[in-house]
Amino acid sequence: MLVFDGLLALLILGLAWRATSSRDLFESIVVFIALGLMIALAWVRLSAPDAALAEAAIGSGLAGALLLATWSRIEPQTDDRVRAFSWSWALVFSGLAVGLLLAFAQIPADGQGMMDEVQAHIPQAGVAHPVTAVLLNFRAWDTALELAVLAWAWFAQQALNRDHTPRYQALDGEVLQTFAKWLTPLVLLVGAYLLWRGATEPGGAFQAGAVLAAGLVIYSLAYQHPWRAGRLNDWVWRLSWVGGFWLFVMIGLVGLAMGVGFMGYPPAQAGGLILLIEICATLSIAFLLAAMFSGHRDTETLASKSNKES
Amino acid sequence: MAEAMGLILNGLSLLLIGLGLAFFMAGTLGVLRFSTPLNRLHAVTKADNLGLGLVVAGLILQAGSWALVFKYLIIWALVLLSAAAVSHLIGQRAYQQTRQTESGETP
Amino acid sequence: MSWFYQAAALVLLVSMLLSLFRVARGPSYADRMLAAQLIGTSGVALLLLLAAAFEQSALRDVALVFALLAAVSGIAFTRVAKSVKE
Amino acid sequence: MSWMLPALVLWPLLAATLGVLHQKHARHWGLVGALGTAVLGVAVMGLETSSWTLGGWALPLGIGWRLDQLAQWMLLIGAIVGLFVSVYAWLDHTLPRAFWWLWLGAWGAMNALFLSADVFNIYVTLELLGISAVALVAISNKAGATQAAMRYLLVSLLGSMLFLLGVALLYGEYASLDMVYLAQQMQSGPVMFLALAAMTVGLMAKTALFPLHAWLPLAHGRAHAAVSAILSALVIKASFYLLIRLWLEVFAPLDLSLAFWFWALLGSLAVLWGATQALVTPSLKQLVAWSTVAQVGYLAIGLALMIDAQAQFSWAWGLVGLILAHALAKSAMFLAVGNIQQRAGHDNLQQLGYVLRTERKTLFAFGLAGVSLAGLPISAGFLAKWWLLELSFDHQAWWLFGVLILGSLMTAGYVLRVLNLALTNQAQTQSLQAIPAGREWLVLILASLAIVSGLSAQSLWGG
Repeated sequence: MLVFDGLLALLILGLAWRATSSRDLFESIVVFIALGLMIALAWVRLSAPDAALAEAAIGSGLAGALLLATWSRIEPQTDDRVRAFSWSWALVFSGLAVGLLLAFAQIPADGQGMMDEVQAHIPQAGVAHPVTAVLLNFRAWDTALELAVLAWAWFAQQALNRDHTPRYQALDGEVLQTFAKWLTPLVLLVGAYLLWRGATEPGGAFQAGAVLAAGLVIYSLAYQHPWRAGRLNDWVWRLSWVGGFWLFVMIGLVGLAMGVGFMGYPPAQAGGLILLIEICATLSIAFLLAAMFSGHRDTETLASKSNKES
Repeated sequence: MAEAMGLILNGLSLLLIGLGLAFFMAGTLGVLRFSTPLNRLHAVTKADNLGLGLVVAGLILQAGSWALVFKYLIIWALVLLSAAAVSHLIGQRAYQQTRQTESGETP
Repeated sequence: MSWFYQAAALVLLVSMLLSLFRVARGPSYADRMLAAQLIGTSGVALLLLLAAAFEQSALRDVALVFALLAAVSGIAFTRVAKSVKE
Repeated sequence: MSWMLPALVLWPLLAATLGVLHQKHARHWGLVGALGTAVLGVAVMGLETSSWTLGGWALPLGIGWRLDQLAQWMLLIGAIVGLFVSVYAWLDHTLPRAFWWLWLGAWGAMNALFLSADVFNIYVTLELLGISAVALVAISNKAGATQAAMRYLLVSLLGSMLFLLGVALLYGEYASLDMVYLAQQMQSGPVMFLALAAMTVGLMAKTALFPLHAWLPLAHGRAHAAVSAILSALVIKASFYLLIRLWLEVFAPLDLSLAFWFWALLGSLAVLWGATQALVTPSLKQLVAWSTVAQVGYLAIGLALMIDAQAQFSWAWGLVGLILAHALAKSAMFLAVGNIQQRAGHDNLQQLGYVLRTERKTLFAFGLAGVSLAGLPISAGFLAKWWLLELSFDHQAWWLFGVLILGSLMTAGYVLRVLNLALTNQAQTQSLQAIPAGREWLVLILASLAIVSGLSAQSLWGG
């Protein structure tokens, strides 16, 4: 497999170089999508299937769609200027790369990190998969804050460009709509499956959320409008963005009140609580990611728009 | 007897996967060598459907459980479905483009 | 069989590498996109082979996600691309 | 653990969330969130200092939190400045609603950062802080705001990435993420120097320390006054706080004999370069922004002297004094500039004479803040800078002495540059916009605090 790994590493480097140096924005995007696939393969080779799952879902699937949607909004541009190749920056970065290589070569190769600790505490964690145990229990505060980061990224995006939705192009035939109809149940199924697997195997809220978000994105692409919760109240819609985070920290506060510490669970209920948190986190992640793609419009602006159209 | 069966299965797997790889390679070469976008699209679909299908068939022969067989089939079906839809859609775009080029419009 | 799966995976990686030339060369948006599509499908096959080679069933889930999401960027392309022409 | 600690993080985030849900009243939710967070930040001064692990998992498994005096002071500084900026922003109707949830998000992230003793957790808080801060710059509708924010985003991301790289190296070497534990285990070696270098460069970029400061004047030129105050007084202090933690605690066992020269030289260059730019720039806002670049230089010099002092920890309070003095003076200054700019409709120094003359309270506040920045007696800035002089005297670093004096003179120079304008006899050239009177008083009180805190701040280093 040495040849395989070497080729993969070279491919990743080459693609990364091409993605940043290409003068055609569209080419950069497509190269970036391919890069996401290769990085997912690299995670596989590094025996980190959890990361591979997340990278496959977000890196090549959703990020590609997001970049394309952004590309459709900005002015067509091809950078005609030939980039000056800066020797000084090349020197800085290659210095960093060499330093890193040397540094990682020095780090003990048989280092298990905290794996022994983690394995020793798995029986009290409520879940059997070590990655899920770390993310949802041992270091739950990190994960809760990451949910906040995702929510705030969306709030930031909303603050910057209100009412921006992708510019949809017309297509002939019903192929896309039919496809979306078939795919949606499958996506739901796979999302639920990944969530369920997360307790014992690689998978979990982030991966499931990303898959569900991809389903929502396909839906909004097929039906040409930002995915909204149908006739659901706008308020409920907004609540879904932060619901995962707040449920998480509320349970954490209950832990504080019960004496197991902030962000802790009573050991007997850990499994059930983690499942509850994961379900809500999955929904939050899915709606946030989908909202980042298709934009969001208040009920009022939507209503005024449909009035105008009719 | 069981050993012979195993050998035959292994041989069949090798054959099927090898054929699948051949289709992938052919598809790739087609994408590289064919002259118009629509032709290239044609090449891609062969690789998608047949290449993956044959690889999956080869793997199914080695699968230990029905659940695994089911999973392989699901994956293949998913790729078939999305490849069909996406190639059709990309085809529409490519076709529009070809027409535009023929009628000599400028962007 | 493991050696064979590994060799097959390597062949697929080479074929993915070749498809990248089409991504780089274009000339049309559709060309680049469909080459990416081919890379995605090859990735699915590659992951299934690796899963069999190393008996890691988790990789099949990765392949499943690949298969499910390979369509997203392709569809996004056909839906939001502002102009078909370069 | 007191319920106040989680509340310090969760209260602002809760208010921000309610603002998002209930956008029509985002302003009011914002004020509620800010008042609560400020009260909590002050109240924390009364808590016992201690450390905890979250979720009841013992180290190294769980995430460590700690409240020591340094963290308490940083929380307090955040509370005071945050309170004033929030009330000011509440009175500023030109701010978009999004300001509130972004600002409260940044505040919550900073509080989480000050409480955390876990390097990876700190990275996560840096992400939340960075994303909110960048968006705060970008919400301005001035031309070029997006570009400035984009630049800030890249700097911020690069900084976080380098920090994460250091975290990875630390974890690879010691299989732990807890700062206290890492400090105990730390052993000299090339890997640790690389980790320190990567994290330092990343945090320097976020702190806008010379020569990685270029994004800061750019961002300030476009941002709202309240946003500038937050950015200069608080956000860059959060990353400087991490530099203190890394150099004086985590990596302190390393042989850092050259570190004094590194920090002292960079700091001196920052002081001189920033002040020079402030003396020549044509716009008022840029002047204050360049002054931040210069004042960050003082922080770096303070760090240099502390590293050389082999961390006699009681001396570290001088650093807190520097941070406090600068946070108060600089936020007062930016808010004053906001008043003037909004009144005049521009911030072109040459045409501000008339406005400055009519805005007496604001001008006085600007002057007071300038007194503290330049380090004139009885102000908080005086004490902090006296501490620097004393320490460089101790180290017999005479050239630093010169830099410090020259820097103070230049600071006085650019402050006088503004005050001077008020004395010119410029006639009114355009009509003035009305601004709420409360904002003038607010700025005045904040600037007075920058002076008055000097009277009581001796307690900081046990004087």
